[in-house]
Amino acid sequence: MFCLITADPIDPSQLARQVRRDADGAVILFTGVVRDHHAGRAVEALEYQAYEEMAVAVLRQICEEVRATHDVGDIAVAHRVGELAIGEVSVAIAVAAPHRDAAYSASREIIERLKREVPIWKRERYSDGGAEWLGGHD
Amino acid sequence: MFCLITADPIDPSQLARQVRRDADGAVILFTGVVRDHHAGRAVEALEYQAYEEMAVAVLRQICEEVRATHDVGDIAVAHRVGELAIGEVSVAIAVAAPHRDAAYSASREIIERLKREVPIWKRERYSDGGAEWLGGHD
Amino acid sequence: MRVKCLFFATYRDVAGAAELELELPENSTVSALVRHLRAQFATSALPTSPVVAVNQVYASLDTVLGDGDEVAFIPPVAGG
Amino acid sequence: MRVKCLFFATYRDVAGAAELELELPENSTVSALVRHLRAQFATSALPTSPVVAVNQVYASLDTVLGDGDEVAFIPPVAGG
Repeated sequence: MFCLITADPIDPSQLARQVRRDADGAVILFTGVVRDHHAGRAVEALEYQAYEEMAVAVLRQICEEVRATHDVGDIAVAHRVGELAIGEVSVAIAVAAPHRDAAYSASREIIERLKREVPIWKRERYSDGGAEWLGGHD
Repeated sequence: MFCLITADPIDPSQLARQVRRDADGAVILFTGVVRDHHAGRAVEALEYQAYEEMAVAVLRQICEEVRATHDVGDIAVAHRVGELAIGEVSVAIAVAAPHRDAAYSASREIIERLKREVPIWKRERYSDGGAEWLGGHD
Repeated sequence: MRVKCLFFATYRDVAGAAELELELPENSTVSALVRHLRAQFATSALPTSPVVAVNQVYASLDTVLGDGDEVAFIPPVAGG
Repeated sequence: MRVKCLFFATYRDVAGAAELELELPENSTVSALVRHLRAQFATSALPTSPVVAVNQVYASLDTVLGDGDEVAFIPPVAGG
């Protein structure tokens, strides 16, 4: 298991490679990317802030609980902090499993819980000049 | 849209990169990998055979139907043919979308339909010496 | 008229070939072709109602074939 | 006793700092700390019942604090 909060660019394919074992038949890689719009406003860049030590601890707990309830192998999660441009990877989640069913549902559960529970915040900078901390998960 | 049947090794991360547009916030990459067991038997290698022209046509139709019914951006699918060793990628499906919900469900629908509809066959070679064409999707 | 038959996976083992060109009476159906092949191979390993594709599109057994058609015999698929 | 307060996102703007060390009476609860901070910042932008973590674990407002505790004020999270 691998949980990382990092100011450096994330390489999602490396996470996908590192989780696979010979017993696994499926790997699901979720990549969250900065997109150019939100709620109808043109977005220019994002800033992520994290309570790093706690974010890693909560992520680890989520991954452990998901492994205890799904037939999956290894899991790797990385979340970026700092300033991100459009198209940059904000989060990557790789889950390997013997069968795809468990891999899909584990992947989904991790990203949903991450958005609700992990102490990370996002500030959007808009093309019209404004900037705003987002008030909750979407 | 990109649908490929190939005898060459597949690079899943390239598919994931090529589908992303600036309007996308999520990319789901499904990778199917040759695993070392099936139904309790130790597997040594796999052979995939395809009716290539038709497989590409059916894949394209599946992707087009999925794009018509899900709010997704670009889709890329590659399926390997020939002899594959344990750990090699048999299939990769990359789906990009503005939001993760549509990306997950589109990804899932493509792999389920691929397994039911696309004319591709799999022969397992076992460590105990036997070999068998598999009789249907799992 | 001539049709081209394609065999895959287990059916290829039965046919002993990946491809076979056949001369058939005009307006033969897929069913007639299947009967012809089962007799020629002298085997029941090719079912009486196999899944087939005509010119790369899944087709029913009562499809009427034309000269130059490509008929593929499709055992249960297992991609992924 | 001394506690360390951590502020993130909108709360950091309110506090004007990422971190603040505070002297509190022994056995103060998180609630008492919140009242103290709201008075100190003279603002209602820090809610009366914010989500907090004590020593990196989500904790309730009636949690009794000890010397050296780290109390983080957690506005609605928005990772992903």
